[in-house]
Amino acid sequence: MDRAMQYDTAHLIGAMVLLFGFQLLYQRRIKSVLTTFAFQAGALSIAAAWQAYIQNSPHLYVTAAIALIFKAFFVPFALNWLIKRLGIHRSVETALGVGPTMIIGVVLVALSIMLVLPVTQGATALTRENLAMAMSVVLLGLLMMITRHNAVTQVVGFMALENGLILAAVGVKGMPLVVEMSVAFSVLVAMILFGIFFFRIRERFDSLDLHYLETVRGDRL
Amino acid sequence: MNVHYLVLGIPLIASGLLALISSLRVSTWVNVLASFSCFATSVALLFHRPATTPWLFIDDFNVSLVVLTAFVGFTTSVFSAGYISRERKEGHLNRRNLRFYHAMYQAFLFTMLLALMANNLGLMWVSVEGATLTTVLMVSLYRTREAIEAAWKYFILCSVGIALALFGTILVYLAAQPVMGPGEEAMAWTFVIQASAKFEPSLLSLAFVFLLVGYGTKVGLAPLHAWLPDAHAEGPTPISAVLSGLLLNVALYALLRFKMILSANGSALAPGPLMVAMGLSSLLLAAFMLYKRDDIKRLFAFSSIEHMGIITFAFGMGGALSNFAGLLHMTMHSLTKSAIFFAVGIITQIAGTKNIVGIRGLASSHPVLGWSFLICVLAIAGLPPMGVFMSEFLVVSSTFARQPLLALPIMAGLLIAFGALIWKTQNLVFSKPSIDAGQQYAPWALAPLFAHLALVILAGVWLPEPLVEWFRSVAKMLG
Amino acid sequence: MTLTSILWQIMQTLICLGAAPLVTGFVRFVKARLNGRQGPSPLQPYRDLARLLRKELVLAENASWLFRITPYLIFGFTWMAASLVPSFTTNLVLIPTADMITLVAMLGAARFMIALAGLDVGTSFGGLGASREMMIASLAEPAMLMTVFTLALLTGTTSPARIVDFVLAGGVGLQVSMGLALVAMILVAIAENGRIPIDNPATHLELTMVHEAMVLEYSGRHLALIEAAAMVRLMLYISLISCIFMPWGISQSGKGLEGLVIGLFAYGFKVMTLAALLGLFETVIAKMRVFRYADFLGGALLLSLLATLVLYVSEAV
Amino acid sequence: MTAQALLAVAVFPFLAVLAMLAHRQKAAPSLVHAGCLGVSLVLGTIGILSVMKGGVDVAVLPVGLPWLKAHFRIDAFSGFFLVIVNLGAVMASLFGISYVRHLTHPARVAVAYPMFLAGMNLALLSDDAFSFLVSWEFMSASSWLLVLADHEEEENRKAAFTYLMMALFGTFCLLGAFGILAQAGGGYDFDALRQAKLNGWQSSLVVLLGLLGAGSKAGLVPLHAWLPLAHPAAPSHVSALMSGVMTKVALYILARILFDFGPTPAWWWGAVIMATGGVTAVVGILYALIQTDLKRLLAYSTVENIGVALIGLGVALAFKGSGLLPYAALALAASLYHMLNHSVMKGLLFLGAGAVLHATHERNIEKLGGLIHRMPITAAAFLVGAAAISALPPLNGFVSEWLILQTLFLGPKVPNWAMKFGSPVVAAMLALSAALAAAAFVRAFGMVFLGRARSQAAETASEPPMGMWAALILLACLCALLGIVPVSATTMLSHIAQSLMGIELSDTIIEGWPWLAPINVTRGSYSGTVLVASVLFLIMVTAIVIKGFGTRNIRRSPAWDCGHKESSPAFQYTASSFAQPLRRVYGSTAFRAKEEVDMPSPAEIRPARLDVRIKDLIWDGLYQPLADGVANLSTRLNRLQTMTVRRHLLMMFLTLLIMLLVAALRRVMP
Repeated sequence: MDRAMQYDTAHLIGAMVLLFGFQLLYQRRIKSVLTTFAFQAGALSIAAAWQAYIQNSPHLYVTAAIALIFKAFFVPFALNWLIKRLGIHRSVETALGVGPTMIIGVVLVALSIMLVLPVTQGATALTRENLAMAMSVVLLGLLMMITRHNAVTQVVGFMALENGLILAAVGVKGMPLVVEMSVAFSVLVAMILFGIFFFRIRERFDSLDLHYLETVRGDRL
Repeated sequence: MNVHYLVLGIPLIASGLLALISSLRVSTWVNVLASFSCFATSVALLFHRPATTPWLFIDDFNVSLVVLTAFVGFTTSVFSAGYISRERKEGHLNRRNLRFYHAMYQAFLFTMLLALMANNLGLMWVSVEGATLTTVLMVSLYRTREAIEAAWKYFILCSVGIALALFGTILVYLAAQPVMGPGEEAMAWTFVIQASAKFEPSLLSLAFVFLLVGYGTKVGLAPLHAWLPDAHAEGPTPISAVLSGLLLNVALYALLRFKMILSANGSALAPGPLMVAMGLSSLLLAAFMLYKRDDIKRLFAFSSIEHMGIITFAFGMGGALSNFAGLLHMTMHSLTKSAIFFAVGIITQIAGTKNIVGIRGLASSHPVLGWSFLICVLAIAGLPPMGVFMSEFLVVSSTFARQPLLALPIMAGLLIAFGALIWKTQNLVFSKPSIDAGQQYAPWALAPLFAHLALVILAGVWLPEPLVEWFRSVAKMLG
Repeated sequence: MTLTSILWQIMQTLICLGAAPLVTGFVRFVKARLNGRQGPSPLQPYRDLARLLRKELVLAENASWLFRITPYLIFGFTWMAASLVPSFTTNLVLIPTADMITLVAMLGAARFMIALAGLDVGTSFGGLGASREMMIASLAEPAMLMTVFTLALLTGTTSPARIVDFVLAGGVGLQVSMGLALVAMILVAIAENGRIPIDNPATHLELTMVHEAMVLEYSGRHLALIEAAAMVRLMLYISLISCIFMPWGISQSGKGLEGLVIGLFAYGFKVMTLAALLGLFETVIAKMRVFRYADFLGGALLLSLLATLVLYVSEAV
Repeated sequence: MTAQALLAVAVFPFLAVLAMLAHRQKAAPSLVHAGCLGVSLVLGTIGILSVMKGGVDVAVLPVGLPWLKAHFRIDAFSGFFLVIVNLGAVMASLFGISYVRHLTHPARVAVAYPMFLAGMNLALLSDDAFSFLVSWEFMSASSWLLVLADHEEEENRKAAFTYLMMALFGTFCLLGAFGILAQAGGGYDFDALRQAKLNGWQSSLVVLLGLLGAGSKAGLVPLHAWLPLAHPAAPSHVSALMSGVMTKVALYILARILFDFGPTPAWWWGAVIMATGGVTAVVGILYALIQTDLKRLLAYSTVENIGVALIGLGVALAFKGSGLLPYAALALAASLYHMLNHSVMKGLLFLGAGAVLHATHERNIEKLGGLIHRMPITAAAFLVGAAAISALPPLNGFVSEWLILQTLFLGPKVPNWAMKFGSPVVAAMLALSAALAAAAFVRAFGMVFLGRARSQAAETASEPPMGMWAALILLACLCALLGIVPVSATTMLSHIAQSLMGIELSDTIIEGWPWLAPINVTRGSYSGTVLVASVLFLIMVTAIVIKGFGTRNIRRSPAWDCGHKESSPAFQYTASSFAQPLRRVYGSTAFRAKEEVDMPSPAEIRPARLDVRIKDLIWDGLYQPLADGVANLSTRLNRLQTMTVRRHLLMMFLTLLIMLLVAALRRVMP
């Protein structure tokens, strides 16, 4: 099959990742957030695998495998377990309403496209569009982290962000260390989960602060 | 075999070893010895440079930083020996903690040295992340709620920062790959810098933005600095010393590597203004924050932010003088600030409090400690004949000459910060003593402090020729 | 420096001391007559001084050495200053010793000392006098110096003798600023000599007194010296005004003996006229409240400043 | 010459170390001061020699900025200031030898004192921006420690803090000035700065920064805030140096910037500086008038004299700017002469205050009095100083103010209205400040030394040890000498004028011994020598006549005081009642002075009260708002530190977005 075909497929998969990234923003129940994320991870692993195939660089298969096993299966399960274990609310608590979040998301995508547009010389269409999508996924992940109180949703947001990174990484030909990076990130995520569990962070990342604000934080006078 | 493998190997092995040793005295000794031998070997790098590989390399820029890191690592290990043993005695730490602590200490050194020597940008990123993880673990060492909270804040903010930095790195590769073809070379700094003139400028600009925010978080530039004061305050003081003294430098170093690529490329977005803006915001914010500090470690954490601001500003201004000043300031700051944290460690231990208001008249109760602490603070505040003055002299004067309007905020920031530091220190060192002179500390505990102070004063008066040469060549590269 | 200049200098020195009591006496005489009183003879001051000199000296218990040397210093400074003002000739050997700034400063030195003497014994009257004296001086001195400034701009010199030469050479003509300067200087002179409306030399035991309050504790020869100094100071101002604003007849170097004689007569005439005018002025005007001095002397200061500025307008410089 | 000077300076650190090591020995501080005396003598001689010889001598040390090295140099100008500094240092050290022993913490003083001297000397010697600022800061830091000598007192710490802040502000301003000059001249050494070619606004900026930088050290209104705080806090012989000498170092660098570096600034800067000087003089002395703390009073009088010297510099600049070099040289010489005189007088006065403090432990003049009986020598010396600083002939203060007045009289020769109108006004200010100075010092001397003792301490006071009054006597003699034979000093000044204005002064200022005449003798002349001689002669004659004429017998009796019987010394005129008329005249505007009389009705038995409220407008209007502003802002910003992690992430996100937008927009609109 010819290169154009390959590229289009790659874009298609990338677009899927982005799509799931959007979906994450308007989920109202944590369960569905997790499933959506699982799908995104899956899409990512497909993307990685496809790139591995068209760049015939086998090590990307490892990345794909990590994405599939660790993200698409282990993490959602772990989070589900956490939810049960810590009795976290089943519904997503938003700092910013879903509607506005979506709008901002669209704006972010527009911004990232606008940023990538001038990239012309040398860079193939592949990199351009791939990049646009990856960056959008990253920004959306960040957006999710700051518009959601809930610990679990924030973990998800962080991983979505990371998915964007991996997407970008696999998208460009012969990027070294992709595997190591995805491993490193898995470690990070694992630590976060560990932290959530260990420190009993029930509802939110920032809940730790709240009752300390008056006492410790920044030793205000 | 090459020296730098040795420099990297020693801490790596040591950390593995220390994870196994459970006796406090032994592990302390091992820690000190390992750090010392690491420093000793690193000195060899000054005289002969190992060959550059796509993975590791030594050049004018990182050689001085590597030696500095190894040196401060060593002195801090000496200091921590005394500090930790006292903490153990007072039962703040148990045996398991300490084992973990020492292992992590060496691991931390390793990751930083690796980050400095890394030629491959990805490797550099990985090791910076490694440094983050190890320090997170050490900050949470005391297991108090504050400590854990601080560690958590630190961890979350820095992992996001790290992620952004990685994206930036990928973008750089993205820019490099069409020109240099796929493969490791397209990620090795030494090769990239040569080809970067032909890179896609807009990609580089984009990359730099992500890198600035990403690594900037680690450097502690306002408004990305939130993690820094808490991490400094809640961790054990030796860690605060290395955090301020070394980790911030490493992160800044990473950033500067990319700045070089940009300035070599020319047509990409000029990194200067962005860095100047970040630097100024950090300087001014920190300067004002200093006034509200009651916790002595937080006070100096913010002063670190302030100085990182100055350094970033200097590099942002660019030009031979400013860059030179920036490099000098990096060195001087890490020496001075770690010395300050040594003193602070002892002070908090003998005073039994971190609250500045509770500590008075140190010069009367503990003259040696008090005066050396005062001198350290004066040094960091930029009074001659200490090294920081030299760099501030160059920064401010050259800024006045080129951008008088930019000089005003710098001047204001420095003045305000100076005011806060002096006011608080003056009351701490002078006035009627609040600590009873009976509270003793090991006399040799001040040795590392004196070593740093001697270097700082020496540098303020006279700089060795080769160092000057390196700095100038680097300054040229920084554009 | 020639023999004559030395001779004239000595003569001038003697005259400004010897004639001073007469002038004071004359002023009092005129005032008495204008008040319709008989009044003492103009020679009375001589008798007073002689009497004081003969009297024994009564010193307050805690009077210090400063209190005792002050009269001599005051007298010396005032006398010296007076003998440096060209009265009948400008051909005086010591003329270059002091210009007008120095003259003002010498009187200032005398005032400084007497104010200290007023404080020395530690009585409330002494302090009162001293503080008021310094307040008056703080306005009078600048005013005086500003008039000097005016003259310096106009004549290009601050030395009275040179000013005389310049004026006699007709270099000035009739100047508005000269007039202003004259008024200012007269006001200053009144204040400096403690005349009405600033101070009343003839009173004691009034809370309005200034000069007398400072010298309350003095007696005998000390008082004599101080009184004499005051008389000499009056003489000085009169001859200063006369030599600057009406220098007619003053003999300059090179003029012969007859010039000198003319100078002497002219001088005598001028002094008597001014003294009479002073007497007249003092009878028609009333004493001021203490805190109106500021307005009075402030007026003098402004006048003198105005005088300088007017010079530019009239393009004299 | 420079090398020797550097060697001599190098002794100071050793003395400091010595003091540090021997801080337990009782004798150490005195020995250190003795050592300082010796070294300062050497440096002073070097200064005199280099002034007499003129010419330039350079030395370079391989330290400091690597590519710059440390340059040092002595020319006539710096030599003159070396003389000023070390003259003061010698006297202060002489005084200190016995004074320091009686301080609460001699060791602290003994350590910092030599460093302070070293700093001042190096600042004068250094010939490049870097080493100058190093020594400058060194000077500030060491004097800061000296102000902190008695740091147990809260207000001393406050004073020290204020002082150090002002000092740093000054340093930054100078840094800016040097930076601009160095950019234009291509190097930080002063030679490069001399060659610097600046355009209009640059040179204006340099002058402005120089004025602020040097002014904050010299005590220019409104940057004078630190003097009245720091001088009382420091030990007296140190405040003598800080006030009499250190301020001159500041004027030194100002003069360098104005006349030596870069192109000559525009003439109107001269007018501006002249006006600033006038304001400084008047404001300073007005504040001095109402002080009750003796050393605060002296500090404010320093402000006044700095203003006077600054007037001279301003006029000189105006003349030079409009090409009237002889006049410029004259003005400069006058200003320099005033600096020299002021350092002597102020040294004398502060040391005198030190002697009083040592005898009574009392700085408040309301609690002193009658000391002239118990400390005659101190009183005599202080009297000389007071008379000199009130510009009374035949003392030195008068000569320099006379010269400055003469130059002001020449001011209208500048073909420009600002000067034509400005110089009379400034002359009026100068005259006013001189007259007020007389009032202030009559008050000071009268309250401290005259009258009856107002406190136990004042009654039991006694003359200080010989070491102290020796210094006082020497300085008093110097005051007289510099006033009576000014000509010999002015010959010295002519070399300096030569080195800065390129024109010899000797033919313009000296009309043959002993006549001192600016321009020529017909412009007005002065001779202290003749004056003193003839006044003494007249006094002698008078004395003889009286001896022959009157009775000799003296009767001691209680003070008459118009028959009032005053039992308690509390009935005496107090300092504040002395100041009252002047306060009424000037105070209402100058410091919003308000008097409230509470007179009880005849039936009541409560005492009547008179409350006087005085505002320090400059502090309330400038420094307090600054401090409050910083406090407020830091409180607001502190909220940033107490946000939740999510908010911090938000900050990161926003930063990223803003930067991305910048990057994007840069594309859209290049």
